[in-house]
Amino acid sequence: MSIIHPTRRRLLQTGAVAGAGLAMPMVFTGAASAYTNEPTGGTVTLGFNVPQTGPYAEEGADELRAYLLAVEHLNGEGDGGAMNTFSSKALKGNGILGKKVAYVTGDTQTKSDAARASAKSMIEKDGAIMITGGSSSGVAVAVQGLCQEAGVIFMAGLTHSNDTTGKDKKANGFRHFFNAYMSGAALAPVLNNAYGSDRKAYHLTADYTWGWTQQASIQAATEGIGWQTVNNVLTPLASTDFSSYIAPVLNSGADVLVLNHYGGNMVNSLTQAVQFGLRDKMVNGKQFEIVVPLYSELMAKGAGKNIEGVFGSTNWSWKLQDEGTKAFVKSFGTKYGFPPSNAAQTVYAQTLLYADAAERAGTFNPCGIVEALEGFEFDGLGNGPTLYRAADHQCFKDVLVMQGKKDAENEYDALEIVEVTPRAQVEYAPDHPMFAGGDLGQCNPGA
Amino acid sequence: MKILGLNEKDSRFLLIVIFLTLATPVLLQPFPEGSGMAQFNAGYPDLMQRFAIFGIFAIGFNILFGLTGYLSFGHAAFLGIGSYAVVWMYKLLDYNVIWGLPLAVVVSGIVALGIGFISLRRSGIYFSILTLAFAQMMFVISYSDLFGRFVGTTITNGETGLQVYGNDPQVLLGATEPSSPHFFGIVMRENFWTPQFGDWQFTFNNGYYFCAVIAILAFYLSLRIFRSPFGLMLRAIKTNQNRLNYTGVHSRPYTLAAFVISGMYAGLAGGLLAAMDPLAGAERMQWTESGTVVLMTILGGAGTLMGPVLGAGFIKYFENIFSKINDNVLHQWFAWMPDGLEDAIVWVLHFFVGKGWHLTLGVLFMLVVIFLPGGLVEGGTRIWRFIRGTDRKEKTADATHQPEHVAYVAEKEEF
Amino acid sequence: MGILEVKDVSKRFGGLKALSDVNLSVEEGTVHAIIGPNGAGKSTLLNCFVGKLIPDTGSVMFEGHSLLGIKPHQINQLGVSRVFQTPEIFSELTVFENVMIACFAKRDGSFRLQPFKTVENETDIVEKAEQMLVDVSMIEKRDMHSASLSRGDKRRLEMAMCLAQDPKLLLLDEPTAGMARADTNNTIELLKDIQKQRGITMAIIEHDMHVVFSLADRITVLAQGTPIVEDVPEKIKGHPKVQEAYLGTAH
Amino acid sequence: MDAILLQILNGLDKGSAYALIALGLTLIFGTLGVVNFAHGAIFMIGAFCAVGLSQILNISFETIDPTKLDFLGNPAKIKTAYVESWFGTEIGAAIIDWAVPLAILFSIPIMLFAGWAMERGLIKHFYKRPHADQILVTFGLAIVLQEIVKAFFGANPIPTPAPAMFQGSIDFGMLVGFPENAIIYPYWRLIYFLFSGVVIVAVFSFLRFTTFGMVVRAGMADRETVGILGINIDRRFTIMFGVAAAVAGLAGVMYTPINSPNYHMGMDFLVLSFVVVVVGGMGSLEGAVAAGFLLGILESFASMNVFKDIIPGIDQIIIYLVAIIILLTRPRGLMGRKGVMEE
Repeated sequence: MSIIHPTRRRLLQTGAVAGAGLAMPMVFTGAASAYTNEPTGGTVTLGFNVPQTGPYAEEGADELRAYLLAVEHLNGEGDGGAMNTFSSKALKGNGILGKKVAYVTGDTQTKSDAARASAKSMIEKDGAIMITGGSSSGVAVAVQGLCQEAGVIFMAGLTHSNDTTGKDKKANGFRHFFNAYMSGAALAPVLNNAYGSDRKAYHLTADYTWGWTQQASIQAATEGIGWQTVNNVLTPLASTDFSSYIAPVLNSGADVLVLNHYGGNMVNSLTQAVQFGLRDKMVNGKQFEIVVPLYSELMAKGAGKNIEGVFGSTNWSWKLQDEGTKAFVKSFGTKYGFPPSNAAQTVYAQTLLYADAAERAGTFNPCGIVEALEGFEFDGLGNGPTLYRAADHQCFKDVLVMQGKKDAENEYDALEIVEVTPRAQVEYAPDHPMFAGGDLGQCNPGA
Repeated sequence: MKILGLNEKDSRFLLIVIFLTLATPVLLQPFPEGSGMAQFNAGYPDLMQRFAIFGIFAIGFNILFGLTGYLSFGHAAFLGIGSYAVVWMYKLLDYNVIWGLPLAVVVSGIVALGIGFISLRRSGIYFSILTLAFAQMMFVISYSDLFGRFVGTTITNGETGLQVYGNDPQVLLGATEPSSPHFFGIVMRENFWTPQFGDWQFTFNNGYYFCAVIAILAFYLSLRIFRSPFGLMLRAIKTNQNRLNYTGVHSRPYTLAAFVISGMYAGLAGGLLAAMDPLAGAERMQWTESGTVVLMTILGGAGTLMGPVLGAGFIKYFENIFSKINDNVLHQWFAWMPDGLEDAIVWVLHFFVGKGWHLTLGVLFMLVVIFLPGGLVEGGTRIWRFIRGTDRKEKTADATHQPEHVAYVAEKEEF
Repeated sequence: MGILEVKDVSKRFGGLKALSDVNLSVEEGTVHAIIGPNGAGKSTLLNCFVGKLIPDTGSVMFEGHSLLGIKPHQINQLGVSRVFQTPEIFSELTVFENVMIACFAKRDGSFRLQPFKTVENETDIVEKAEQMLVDVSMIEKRDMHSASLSRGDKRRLEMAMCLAQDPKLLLLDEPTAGMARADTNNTIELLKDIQKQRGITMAIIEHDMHVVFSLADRITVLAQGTPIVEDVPEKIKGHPKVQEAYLGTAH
Repeated sequence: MDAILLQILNGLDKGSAYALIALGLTLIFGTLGVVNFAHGAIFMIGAFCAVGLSQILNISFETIDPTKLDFLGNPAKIKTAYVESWFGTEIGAAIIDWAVPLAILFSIPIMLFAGWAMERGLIKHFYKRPHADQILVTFGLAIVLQEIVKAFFGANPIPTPAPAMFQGSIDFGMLVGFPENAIIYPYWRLIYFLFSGVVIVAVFSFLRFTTFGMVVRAGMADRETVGILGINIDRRFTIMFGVAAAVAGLAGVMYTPINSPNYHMGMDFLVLSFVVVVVGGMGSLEGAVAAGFLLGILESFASMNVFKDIIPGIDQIIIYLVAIIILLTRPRGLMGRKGVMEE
């Protein structure tokens, strides 16, 4: 069970949360104000839109914990966390632009429709000036589109599809999380070192947009190091039993299985692949291997021992040793008793980045924020020096290649860092074919 | 007073419904901003639009399930089809909803005709499973854009949802035309009036009133159907199909007509969803969504006129308002209690509110099915009878699960 | 030439011969009863009349139309109404609605889509339905839920529905089965009245002798799937073959 | 050839899961005439019996190990399971390792009780109500059960591995003369398949060869007659409900190593198992088993790229397609009886 259960005192400190003291929602018309939901009172409301029900509810809960922490830090409570290590010093711990930070939460249910409804209610009812969250690409793209239309900023949470800052990019949307292309670029050299350049890969791919983009990215990256792609089989999203997809793998001549799955799909397909004994086999004279390009701590937990030795990538890990990471992990761990996931870190960073941009811009006007964030270089939030690229609003920073740890000491210790792939190695041109077709458009302040 | 070919009772009923629908932005906003209760306000455009849209969906579903007793578990498919039709019109022509909405109704009607023609050859649970199978099939086809892959261009845009891109043709798009859904220049997402009286703030939204007018029409239509010979035949199908057949009536065309009509209602509702928010997601076709409309209808009272609308409002309110009550809010509510007691109460309640709203809904739904087969409408009637002291033995002992008669009372007195 | 002509009808179920060479003719305007001991094939024969069973050989013709294998609503539209063993009514509707449905079916045929008309404005239907209820003396129960009627009243209602359709032939399947004596007599009176006033042709399947002899103009006795005697009631009463058939199965 | 054999094997295995769930479902339908939408939830509860047992076995006490530091730099707490401290590390670890097989014993009484409680507490009152009401109330129950499980176990899948000795796979192809790695089959799936076979045979022989079973079968055929004979059929039906729940629960327990259980696994299986039951014919036990295997095999075949190249996504829709075709050509399913569920 993981329920946020703060004591009353802490709650009273957190103060103007949720219900109380909301800014007046000025929905879409804004005859009086310059932009949607311009805060008029002493508070500014942020909307945390995470999955609270459905299969990704645990990830949503972890994101929510990080959001609460970020709000505390912004309002000058707690130890300040990564605000102390953040390279920009605009934030002073007195809220944002002197206004106390309040928040509302919503449930995306990991469905685009529900996520949009929830975001709309935050904007229309609660007067949220910024929406953030999400733990799947479909949801992120859908909510990002909504925020663009409504004229508020969207700070994406966990979204890994290339489309979020590619085909579906929007001027009001920003992504801190890495993407499928970066996973491929970071993984390929490591795979080359570990498994050699003469490998034959067999892809199992979840049959929806994210799966397709990740598969394409990984295929391109691995073919870049000389691997062949034997086959790519699309698996139904509702599958729970992957046996009929896994069974033919060995006989196909492939010696690496790439699982382009996430969440429950990944837990099941990996568990079953291990059960089939794939990793005990020798094919083409080589040890058979499995790769899971996108890892998440929670899913690693769900897969248990099966991930031992399996390579994958993450946006961030609490095991990093830079100052920003240490500060964040310390305040998160002190508050909740366990280390944060990389989804938690990304939303924490996004919240601070938004607040900092508002401080620097001197306004909550989305166009001001966009201007402040575009091309922004910063450090001290983990992952080393980072750039928010102006051309597509994608963050560029180091990417971590992880490996399932043998003899993990506890459930939070399932993954270990194999390599921190430097930022230069995962960068790409904004018009890279995998990201082509989109149009950032103009920032929309809504008024 | 009689209007629009209705008798006196129905005319009054319709006028009340019209009044309630038009006054929704005020009625749903009873608490002042900034007060602790403001959280329970529901008078913001998105939720009001949803009330109206899902009201239409449930009214249509009720024509099939409430009248004929055929339990379809696949109506969400039509919802999705309606949405896709509207968004495609945005992509091809322009943002005026006038092109998409009729198309949504027509296309979903045609698909309903096909599915209904096949599924209605069976009855009982076989029918339910057939509709479920069709809808699930259409859901996976949309979610993975299988149809699009087959023809080589995107049709549903997969799990991201169909949306308008800058490079879409939009051949009718004028230079000054709004860049979001509108009805001849009336932009759906804009508000035409946002008055403020003291701390009370009201939002009068174009989109809501557009939906509201259509919902009233839809309701009027369903009222007419209920009172028509066609409606009578449908109810006869529910109570004794064998007798009806030996009375010389061919029941299949009637059920098919009901199926198509309710499919068209669902398509209209789906179209309106896309008219309010120009994105069509595949999730709205999932079988659990079909389950939701069943829940709405039963919760409110299947076979009654007002029940499904109430049920739809109830569930959407739960989904959007109840789910936002998090532990912090609970602690604020019970802060006046001693610490231990407060924590205990919050601990119990948090299973039921916020992210636990599904649990509350499930419990509530079970209670309704077990104790109130006529849904909230029957509950309202019972309370009304109790207050008036009318003899309760008269109807409540009757477990036939058919409250058409009691409905009248409820319809009149519910609000 | 009768209104209902049954010619050489035979039906086997596996090895069991349920009907063999049944020939029967129901004359217009008469009440024709088919009696026989249990297992004589009465129900099988009836099922052949209403399209539920298709005989192996033979034909069932109603006014020159074959009734074999056609749908219930088609049979009804030809002018054959049916009364069931247990009264089949629309128990969740009111008495009046029950009768109106029958009136609509008579007027509009097996299917007519009219979602924009209002039932209560269809004056011809309303008047006719009221008249029917007067005819079976149930007008005061007009707005009752028909589920709450007594067994006898349910039968009356069912009759009213059948009569509303002005049938050319009324098929009655043990119309008094399971009824108390008073209800039985009531039903007999009702049927007699109808017969007297309207002269409707009736085919009754029955094993209650009291009912049969009170109503029938002609009686066919069925035994082991074959008609053994057909005659007027007075002749049937003492007929040795009939006695043999009934007593024979009793022992 | 080997590809075909491989998919048949896979299909049999998938099918055995479908068959087990569908068997319980149709047992309840056949005996009690109740359409139970909560059956998927029972399957899920079975799986969580295994999770629960493994968590009980893992109940630990904490000792502080000053030589190690946790992620915050404080001295690390080391957890030791009580089982390990009582029985010694080796035996204790072995017991924990065998949690899933042990859960079979653990779950049977729980599932029987759960089935009994459900029948007496809720379903009993719905025998006379329309099927639609039964569907609805059990649908509500399913939502409630899964939300309760979610509240206590969380939404994340929980790994529940099979004992170490059953991990890995057997090279089935080599046994019958194919080259190496052509047909591999995990041990646990083999066990699952055999286990399902045993359960299916047990249920059938129970119904066929015991007096109890004969009465129940007679009751399935004609409830009133058996009632007239003075046999308390209701009580027997209650027991059958418990048995059906136990069958579904066992299917759930044994399934945990294949799929890490999560709270919505019941709903995932529900639609599918209903399709299986309807395809097999409502109320037909043989039909449910046959349809389970048939659909499992068809689904496995559809996952081959040979077919997917012709019709994209055929593996996603095959089950529904087959269900539609069968229901239209054989109105009562493969082996359904006349008059069932056709009110």
